[in-house]
Amino acid sequence: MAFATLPEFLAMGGHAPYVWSAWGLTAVLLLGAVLHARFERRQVLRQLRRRVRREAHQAGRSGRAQPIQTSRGGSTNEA
Amino acid sequence: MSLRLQAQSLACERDDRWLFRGLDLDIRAGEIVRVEGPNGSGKTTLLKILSGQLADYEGELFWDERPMRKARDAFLASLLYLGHAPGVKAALTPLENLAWYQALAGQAGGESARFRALEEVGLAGFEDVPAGQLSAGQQRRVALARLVLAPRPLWVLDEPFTAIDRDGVAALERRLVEHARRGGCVLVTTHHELTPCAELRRIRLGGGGADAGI
Amino acid sequence: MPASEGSLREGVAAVHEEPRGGLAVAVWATLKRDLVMLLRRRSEVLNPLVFFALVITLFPIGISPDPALLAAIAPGLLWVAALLAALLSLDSLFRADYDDGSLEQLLLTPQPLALLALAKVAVHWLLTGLPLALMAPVLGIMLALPAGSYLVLAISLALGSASLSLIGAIGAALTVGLSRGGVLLSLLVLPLYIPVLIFGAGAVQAAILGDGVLAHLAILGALLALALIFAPLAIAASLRISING
Amino acid sequence: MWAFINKLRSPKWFYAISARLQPWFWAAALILIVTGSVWGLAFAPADYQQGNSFRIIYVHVPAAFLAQSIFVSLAVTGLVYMVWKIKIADMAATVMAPLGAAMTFVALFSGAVWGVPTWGTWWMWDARLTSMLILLFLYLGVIALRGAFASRDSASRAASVLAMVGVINIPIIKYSVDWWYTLHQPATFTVTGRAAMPMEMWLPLLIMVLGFYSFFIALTLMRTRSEILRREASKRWVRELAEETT
Repeated sequence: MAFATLPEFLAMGGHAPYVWSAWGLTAVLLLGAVLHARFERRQVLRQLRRRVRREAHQAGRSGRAQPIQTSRGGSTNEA
Repeated sequence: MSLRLQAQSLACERDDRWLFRGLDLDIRAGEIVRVEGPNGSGKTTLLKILSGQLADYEGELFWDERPMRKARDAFLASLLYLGHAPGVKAALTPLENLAWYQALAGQAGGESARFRALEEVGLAGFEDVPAGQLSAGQQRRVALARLVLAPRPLWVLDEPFTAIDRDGVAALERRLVEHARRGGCVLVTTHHELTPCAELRRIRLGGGGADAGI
Repeated sequence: MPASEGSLREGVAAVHEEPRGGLAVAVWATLKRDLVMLLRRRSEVLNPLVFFALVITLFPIGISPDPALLAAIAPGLLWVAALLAALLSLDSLFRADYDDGSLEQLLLTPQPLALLALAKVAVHWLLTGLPLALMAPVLGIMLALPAGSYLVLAISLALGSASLSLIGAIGAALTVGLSRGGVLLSLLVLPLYIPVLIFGAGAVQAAILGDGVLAHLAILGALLALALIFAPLAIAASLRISING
Repeated sequence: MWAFINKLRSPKWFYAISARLQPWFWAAALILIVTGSVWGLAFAPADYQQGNSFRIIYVHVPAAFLAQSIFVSLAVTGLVYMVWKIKIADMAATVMAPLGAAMTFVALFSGAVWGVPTWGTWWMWDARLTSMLILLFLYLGVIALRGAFASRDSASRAASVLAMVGVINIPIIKYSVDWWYTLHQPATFTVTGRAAMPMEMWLPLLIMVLGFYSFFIALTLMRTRSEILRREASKRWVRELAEETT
């Protein structure tokens, strides 16, 4: 252990602003990346489900049994 | 002299949308093939694939019964492609424009051939006027002069009738038919209705490729 | 119809026996065509030169007319301003050909696209890089550039701007299909220019300090050799991408 | 090798295999980064010259490593995409680029902050920092180019070419900047260039580097999976998957 007490640890021998801002930014960016990835995944799944529902609905309304595979429509690359 | 362009189960996907799928083509000497379809059905893309500009397709292409990959040089040397844009430099005169194309093709033909080609397309007297001063139709004619200039057997023409007047259209149609009769081969897209003749064949691309394959 | 059946056959036969010297003819014709075209629109050739002179004029006004200070920063200033001036004309390198359809035709010749593109880049250098290099010593006088470095300035710019044209052409080829490629082009290309800038300005600085400049010029030459090997391939690949939109 | 490449052609296969790999990399990243952080921040001894400010090294160096590695990965995936037309490679490249830019920014920021106690200034045209800054511009160029195309296929190819051109240039840029720096500032003191570091100092650094790499792999797997779903949204297996996970 390089530090005897917690305040000493936080003070970083007078270099606190530098050490903690560098570490802080890194932590924020890494966490942000993880949260963004999770949010992205949920959103993609949500859009996918909506699209499946919409197309199932359209297929049902037009009265033909349409296989999922060939039904197309809507923009594919909205990302 | 065999002349045969084949495509087997040709498919093109652009950004997750199939322009066409399962397209089989067999184009031989003496044919005029008109590619038809509504806007956005992939006519231009098909012509670009068949003229070797786009490598981004599935399926196989054959030139003279050899796979396109191996026959590419021979194919390009037999091909004359005219795209949407005429490929005519505004700053150069029609003669200079043609001279560049001659050199690109490695042809020996001299100035007289260029004069004759320009005369053929009705540009006699305009040989030394910078192309920028010519009308859109005349610029298109400069491009069409390449049909006369270079004896290439395979013509791939994307909307060649654009901006051409009625006489020019008739002359161009005659030229296509004549080319086919002499053993050449023409692949063309156009909104203009071609006069039916024995050599004419049609390929239809459907919207989104639904009826083109599968 | 003058092209009879015979001539079609002949033509077909002719294309099967590869035309000899076809590549040299095509490259030469492309060189000549681009030179003629640019020389007919002289303002396009002159604009980068005027820009170069203007930027160099701005610095003494913006910083200080003190000759000692100007002399200290002159090598870097001249090099940066020349680099920006060369960048200015890069956007139009392939754009006209793209717009009028000549680029498609260039892609469809049996000749290797990389070499034809190289011919176009050579024209860009001849009408941008080389005049800038020749003009730089004059502007050097205005910046009180110490004597003895003028020749090195011109040589380093001539050598370096050839690399700049080659590297820049990759960016121009990548962005030619984009409607607003100009700013993006600078963003793509400027980071790649840094080594050339370092050794180019370094050569002039070394000449002022009386150090040997050969090492710098040799490195500039090596960079040019590398660019000559790799850039044409990258340009050709990029043009094929751009033409597909 | 060939069989592996062929398997990579199938996004469905990748989606399945990455689901199994992902947790391991997340776990490794978490354990390594936490261990490395605690060790580096609290247990590693202070530097005899720089005191505690040297602890910035534990984020600066891993971020810098990652920044460079990700750019190389962009070029490799670009090459794989161009040569074998493997879409997964391009999807990975799409999601890697922003992380690479972020890591470059972290390396730059931590380097600049480190400069305050070391050099007494927020910015120094130090060779490493300058190279990092150029790398950031290269990343921004790749990201901007990808965004500029209307067609995604063209965007992917253009970004691949640019990444490859960039990767050929990176060593040249690095060496020329190093040379430039020694010319202008006779090297007095570089922050990270250190001959011998005691084991208690470099071991946590190694752990942090490994942790950052695990994090990169885990995040790339996760985001590539989302990208697969987005791009393959019209495929049957994706549809079925969407219905299952409702």
